[in-house]
Amino acid sequence: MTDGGNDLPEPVARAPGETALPSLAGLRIPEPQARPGAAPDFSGLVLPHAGAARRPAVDDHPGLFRELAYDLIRVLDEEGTAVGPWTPALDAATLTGALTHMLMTRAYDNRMYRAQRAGKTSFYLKSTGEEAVSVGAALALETADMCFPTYRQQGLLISRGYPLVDMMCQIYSNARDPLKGRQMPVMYSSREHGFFSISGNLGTQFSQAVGWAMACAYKRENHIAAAWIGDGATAEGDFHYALTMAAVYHAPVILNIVNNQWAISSFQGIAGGLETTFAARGIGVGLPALRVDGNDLLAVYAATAWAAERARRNLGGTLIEMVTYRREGHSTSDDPSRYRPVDEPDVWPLGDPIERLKRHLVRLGVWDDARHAAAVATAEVYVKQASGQAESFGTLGSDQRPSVSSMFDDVYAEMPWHLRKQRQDLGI
Amino acid sequence: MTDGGNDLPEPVARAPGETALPSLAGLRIPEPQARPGAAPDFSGLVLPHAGAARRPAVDDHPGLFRELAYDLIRVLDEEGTAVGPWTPALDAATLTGALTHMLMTRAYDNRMYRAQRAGKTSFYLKSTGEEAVSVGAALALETADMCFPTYRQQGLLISRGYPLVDMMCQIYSNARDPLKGRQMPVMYSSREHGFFSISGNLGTQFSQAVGWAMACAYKRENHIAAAWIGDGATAEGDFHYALTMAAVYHAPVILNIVNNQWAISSFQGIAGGLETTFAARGIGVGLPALRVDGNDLLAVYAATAWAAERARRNLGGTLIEMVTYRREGHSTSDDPSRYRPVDEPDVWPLGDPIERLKRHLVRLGVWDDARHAAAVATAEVYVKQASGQAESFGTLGSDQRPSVSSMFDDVYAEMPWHLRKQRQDLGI
Amino acid sequence: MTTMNMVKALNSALDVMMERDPNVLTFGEDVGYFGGVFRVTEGLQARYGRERCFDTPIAEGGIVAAAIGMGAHGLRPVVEIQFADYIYPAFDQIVSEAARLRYRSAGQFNAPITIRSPYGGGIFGGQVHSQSPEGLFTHVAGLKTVVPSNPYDAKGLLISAIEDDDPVIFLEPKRLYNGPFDGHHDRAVRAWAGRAEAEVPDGYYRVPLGKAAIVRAGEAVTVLAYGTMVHVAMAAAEEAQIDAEIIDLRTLIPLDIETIEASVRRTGRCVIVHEATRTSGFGAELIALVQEHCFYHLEAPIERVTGWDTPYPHAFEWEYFPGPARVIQALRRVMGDAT
Amino acid sequence: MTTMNMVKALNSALDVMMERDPNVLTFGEDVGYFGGVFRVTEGLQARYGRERCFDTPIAEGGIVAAAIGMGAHGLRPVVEIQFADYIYPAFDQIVSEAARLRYRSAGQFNAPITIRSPYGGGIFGGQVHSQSPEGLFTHVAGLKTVVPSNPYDAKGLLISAIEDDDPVIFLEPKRLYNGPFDGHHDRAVRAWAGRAEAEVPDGYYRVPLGKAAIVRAGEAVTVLAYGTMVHVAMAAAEEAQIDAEIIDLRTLIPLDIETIEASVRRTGRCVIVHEATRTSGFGAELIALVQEHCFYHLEAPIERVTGWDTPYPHAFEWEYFPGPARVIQALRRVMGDAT
Ligand SMILES: Cc1ncc(C[n+]2csc(CCOP(=O)(O)OP(=O)(O)O)c2C)c(N)n1
Ligand SMILES: Cc1ncc(C[n+]2csc(CCOP(=O)(O)OP(=O)(O)O)c2C)c(N)n1
Ligand SMILES: [Mg+2]
Ligand SMILES: [Mg+2]
Repeated sequence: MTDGGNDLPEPVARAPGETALPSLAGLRIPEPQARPGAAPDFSGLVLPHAGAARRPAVDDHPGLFRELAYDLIRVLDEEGTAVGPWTPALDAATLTGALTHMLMTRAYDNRMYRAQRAGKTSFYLKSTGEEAVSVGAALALETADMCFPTYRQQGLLISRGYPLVDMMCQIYSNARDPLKGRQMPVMYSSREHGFFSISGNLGTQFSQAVGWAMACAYKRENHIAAAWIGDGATAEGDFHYALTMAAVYHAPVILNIVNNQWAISSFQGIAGGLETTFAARGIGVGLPALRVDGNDLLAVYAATAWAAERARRNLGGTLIEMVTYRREGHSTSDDPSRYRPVDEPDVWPLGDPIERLKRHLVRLGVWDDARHAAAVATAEVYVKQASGQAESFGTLGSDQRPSVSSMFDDVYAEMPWHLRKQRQDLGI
Repeated sequence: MTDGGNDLPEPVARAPGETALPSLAGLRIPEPQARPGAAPDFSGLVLPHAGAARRPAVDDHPGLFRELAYDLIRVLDEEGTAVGPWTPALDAATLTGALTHMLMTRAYDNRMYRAQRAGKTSFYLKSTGEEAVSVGAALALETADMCFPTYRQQGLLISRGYPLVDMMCQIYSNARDPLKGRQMPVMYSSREHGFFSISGNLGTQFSQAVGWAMACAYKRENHIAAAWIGDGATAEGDFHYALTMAAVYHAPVILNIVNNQWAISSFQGIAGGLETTFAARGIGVGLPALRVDGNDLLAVYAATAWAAERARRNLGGTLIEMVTYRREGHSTSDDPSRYRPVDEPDVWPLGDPIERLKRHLVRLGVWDDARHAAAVATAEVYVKQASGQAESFGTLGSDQRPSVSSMFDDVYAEMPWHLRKQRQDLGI
Repeated sequence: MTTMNMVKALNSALDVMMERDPNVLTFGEDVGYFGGVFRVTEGLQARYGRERCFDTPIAEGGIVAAAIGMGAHGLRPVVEIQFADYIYPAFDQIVSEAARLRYRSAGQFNAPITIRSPYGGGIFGGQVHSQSPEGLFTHVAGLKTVVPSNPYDAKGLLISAIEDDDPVIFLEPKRLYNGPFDGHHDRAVRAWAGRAEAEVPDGYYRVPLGKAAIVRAGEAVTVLAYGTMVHVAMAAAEEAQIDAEIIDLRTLIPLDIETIEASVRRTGRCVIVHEATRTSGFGAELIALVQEHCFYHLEAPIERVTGWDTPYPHAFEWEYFPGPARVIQALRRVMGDAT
Repeated sequence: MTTMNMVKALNSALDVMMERDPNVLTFGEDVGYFGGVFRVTEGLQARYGRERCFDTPIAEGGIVAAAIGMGAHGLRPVVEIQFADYIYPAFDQIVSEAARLRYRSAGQFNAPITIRSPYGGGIFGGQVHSQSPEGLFTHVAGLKTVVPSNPYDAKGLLISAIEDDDPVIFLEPKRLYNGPFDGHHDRAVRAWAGRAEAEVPDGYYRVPLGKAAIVRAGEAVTVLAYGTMVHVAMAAAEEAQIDAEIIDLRTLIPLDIETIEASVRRTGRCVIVHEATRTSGFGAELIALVQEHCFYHLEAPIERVTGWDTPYPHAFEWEYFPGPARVIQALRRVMGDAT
């Protein structure tokens, strides 16, 4: 320290300790309502009535409907009737198609889960209870709209007609794996089906979706992009980049937060869900923000269609929080009974998306228990057949797998000398 | 692609091109109202009257006063009278002290700017027009509250009595530089004065401040942390981490966004300022959010004191947007006439913070033009004397600098062999 | 003394340090109530309370930033990055901030933080659960990088890391958590129990940073390895009956150059084994140092056995993993025995 | 042919490519109206419109992420990171995403993006305006890393980078923007004008990626350098009157190993010069490769002349910068002339 310092003006701030200040009381660490052994409790979740949320015009300024970030857009009421301004005009065939896709997704999840347990692959991850989030979105989008999913939107691929056998071959890293055995199970990619390569790094693709959407606008296309992120992953920087850039450039993108209440063992309060809704993040950057009953396929469809129309009409992006619930463990590596009451899934107040759409169809008079049972059985048979076929091309650890030398391909467009040499060193 | 694919359920999404979709119209690239040659225009900035914004209780739930993120907390009216519920109880001596510190900051900036121009150092960066942001905050904080500033809060150091000569020695990287010649000019650090080492990487310290504040709470201290970030840098991931973690852990931290309208050549619209206010970012995560006239020292003081009380009472963090204007170039490396009208600073509607506080003091009857002129002259003389002293310890490029061998110190607590060897190799 | 696997040993290190020093705390994704996806923090929240062991948002950059702020204010945070593959969002905070804080503030502030993270392959984790990023951190002045290879070292090194006043990147070979692994993936899984390195004192002890261990003495060739590869190198030497001296580096930065130099000067031959991608991996630095320090003693080119310069491919785990067969080939080449 | 400094040459490369290919666009902080803090994008917004050359939020990670998304959808974005020191917030997007996209999608998607960034010291930029992070990127499979040393190469290499279908890290030695610099900071500043490498064709041409240039032929010792250090090495060889062969690598990955190998086999001696911190810098990989490829031809240890393992200290710019004097010492040592 030099002398001759700043002695002329008095320091304005009070010196430490001069005044009696209160002591801080410690850190607040959020805790869920119930841990294993306790009764599950969702009393904190306020559930507005179906049909109550208003539906703004797509060209309304987002500042005019900020309350929708705190509301909950619901179409199906307790009885399965579609009510309110968000009720979409979907015919019965479309709806039973959607139901079939949800059933197929669930059957697929169940079968692949068992395949992992039987040692046929290394890992699996289900979307049980969240099927409406992906199937409802697929219904509202064009196949040429590029989806940037997380690992829990297998319903998109199934809805878009991607062959189940191909999906399974990826799971098994077998000889017909479209990704040549390079990716962990469930990290699908199908450009043809508008399904962007899943990374496994949380969040990174949310911001890439904005770039893709910007390219759509740049090229004057008529297609848009959609992205999904978990409640937990919203804390990543990429989430913030996505929102900021979508807002600044009016990118034609639909940014979906899938709030399934859990991020592995952390409840949504650890990501900030006790302070406000995740949809409110959109208000933070001035994006339109909708909070949607994610177990209500009609609501998911309606909100997505609204956002898609907005994007296509050059009005920019939309943030949607899909409120849902992860009924099963995070993945086959997880045991949820260690951190939440085992019966928590049963008391989740938004119910099961399949049951809810079924009730609606029954109410419309186009569906009944028998048809439902038949559809479930058909899906199971179908999945079983596909799985037999996929297994005939190999399972993980079997001899049927992509050629070993292919592991050096596609690192670069053209293989440089050092990779050629390494391939040689491996003796192939 | 394998055969036997997903042919059973119809794909629900429409195939590309089947329907006639509108074409996108291109990217929206935000532009400021006026570029060089055009007349500056701030008509987009809505200016509520001084005294109009309400003052919630510090323990009100942040959801109860979201409108303050869109409002503007102002205390000084056009005539220099303090009005409304945010008017702080500060005595005349304190206020003239604050004015003196603002004058000192400005005189310091001017002199160091000229020193850089004269080749005495490599770089300088002024805070002209933004002095109330730092001096007002210093007035409301305790010295033991740790500040995590950007490079534009030199007013904090000056307010807290850090010797000007030490500041200048840092600017000159000379023999008495407290940072041993390691940092670029203006990247001060003084633990003793509650001023955290400035990094130069934008944003990184905003989130560190939350960690410091968490440590305060963990240790049951009675001190808190405060941080500053520019409008431009709010787009970084660290900004998002800071807000998220402050919200989740109720960290006792004051998070200030200094919206000085520019980030080098980019106007605040490039950071998202056209879509909503920067204060609204706080709403996004459920933090209390205040938008404040940053050229009104009383408003800056009042908002900071409110947030500090909230933090000390274990109610958590606050986000404050300080609306101000960067009157000069970004730094000595910048020429603002290349990207904004040269007269834009003159029409900035919130005026000059020094003039505004002066008017208030004159109105209170404790100040007049003569005293003001004397104070300006005193500050200039004082800065000049300090600068003479600092220069006597060397300027950049002179022989008087820290010992060369010290450049290998402090990489680690203890120097490992490879650094000892490198020091030898350098021949010292 | 208790028999511990590596998970338990690491847990014990945290327990000992949290007990001794109220400034030690630990946090990260799933670290609190659940005890971490690999169970390293199990029981700590119950024992020390939520404020000292807690979950964080999924924001690796935010986790490290918070740790830096806390560390500068006198705490000793130990943070967990769930997989080393997910450390990159925190790269800026580590490289630009933690590593430089002491230097740029001329010692006013420092970041005495420990960043723990499971790294490496062998569990069919594919490209984002298998990476070995240590090389990147060794390029950054101001960081220390530590990689244990057994329970005893893991505990002693973690205690040293926590007590160290500099930021330490502490990489845990996840394939060794529950048992030693020498690359013979087709053999039965082994446990730590029954091995000397799994006899771990219950209380406080340190294994110093910056000191390597000669885990096998030999005269014919020096093998430099760390983490999982120590076990692979041991298996290779045994199986090929080569009189190799195997050095477990334990700390990469600061490196124990003396032990390395003394060995290579004696053997005249050197093989380096790591799992990370080859180009610009830490093996390159080791080659550079060995040839700088022992050039005139070298009788053959130094060899590297490493992961390939590709992402870690799920179906080709064992073609990617540098197992004993590849190490033996390299040893033979360096000894002039084979092509 | 026009005389251009490096800034103009880079600007011309962008201009040529934006003119030829509507899918080429450029963005970054201050890149649009202002034309970039180093003026590399000057005039492009006026010429090609705001959508093709624009400012971005200060979010390096977001900039690269957007580029990846655009690149996957058929555009060829060229993004500017204002200083290489600020590339770390984008590290995850570069390392985990851009570098792996083609591989993990089995070629369905790729990221044909170019990330330009000024790097290196010599302008009194202190610790955050002087770094040379190239070594980090060379460790990441899937990335190409390019560093030009003169205007002609800068333009030709940037055009190749933009046309390349892989992600390219394109590091521009900022101290060379306006003139060559050989480390003699006390001499008068020189301009590019009058030098052959500053004669730059106005139109389209390529300098291929992966090909080094022998900028000085010699028999006594091989010097490997890139960027600013090419000029430093040239000055050192001239001043010390050493018959050095100086190779300007131009592309670090993929490396032109043939040119290096042929030269070192002939000279038997090798000195590597880079400005980045020493430990685990790209020099380590070069040493590893040279000793792997030329061991039996080497007559002396390979030497590295590098930045020190400290942050770049403002007041000690010239003690940190590896100038000609240090290169000469190394050359002499390698030649056996001195201690
Ligand atoms: C960058 C990164 N950090 C951590 C992980 C490890 N991880 C995988 S899934 C997961 C939880 C994600 O929760 P959420 O975002 O809510 O999605 P959900 O699994 O509930 O669908 C974590 C922490 C990761 N994959 N990537
Ligand atoms: C991570 C990072 N990116 C880019 C820069 C270069 N840079 C320095 S200042 C600046 C503008 C900052 O603007 P703002 O945040 O509004 O602060 P202000 O200068 O207006 O006070 C930029 C882009 C940086 N220092 N760090
Ligand atoms: Mg979740
Ligand atoms: Mg600004």
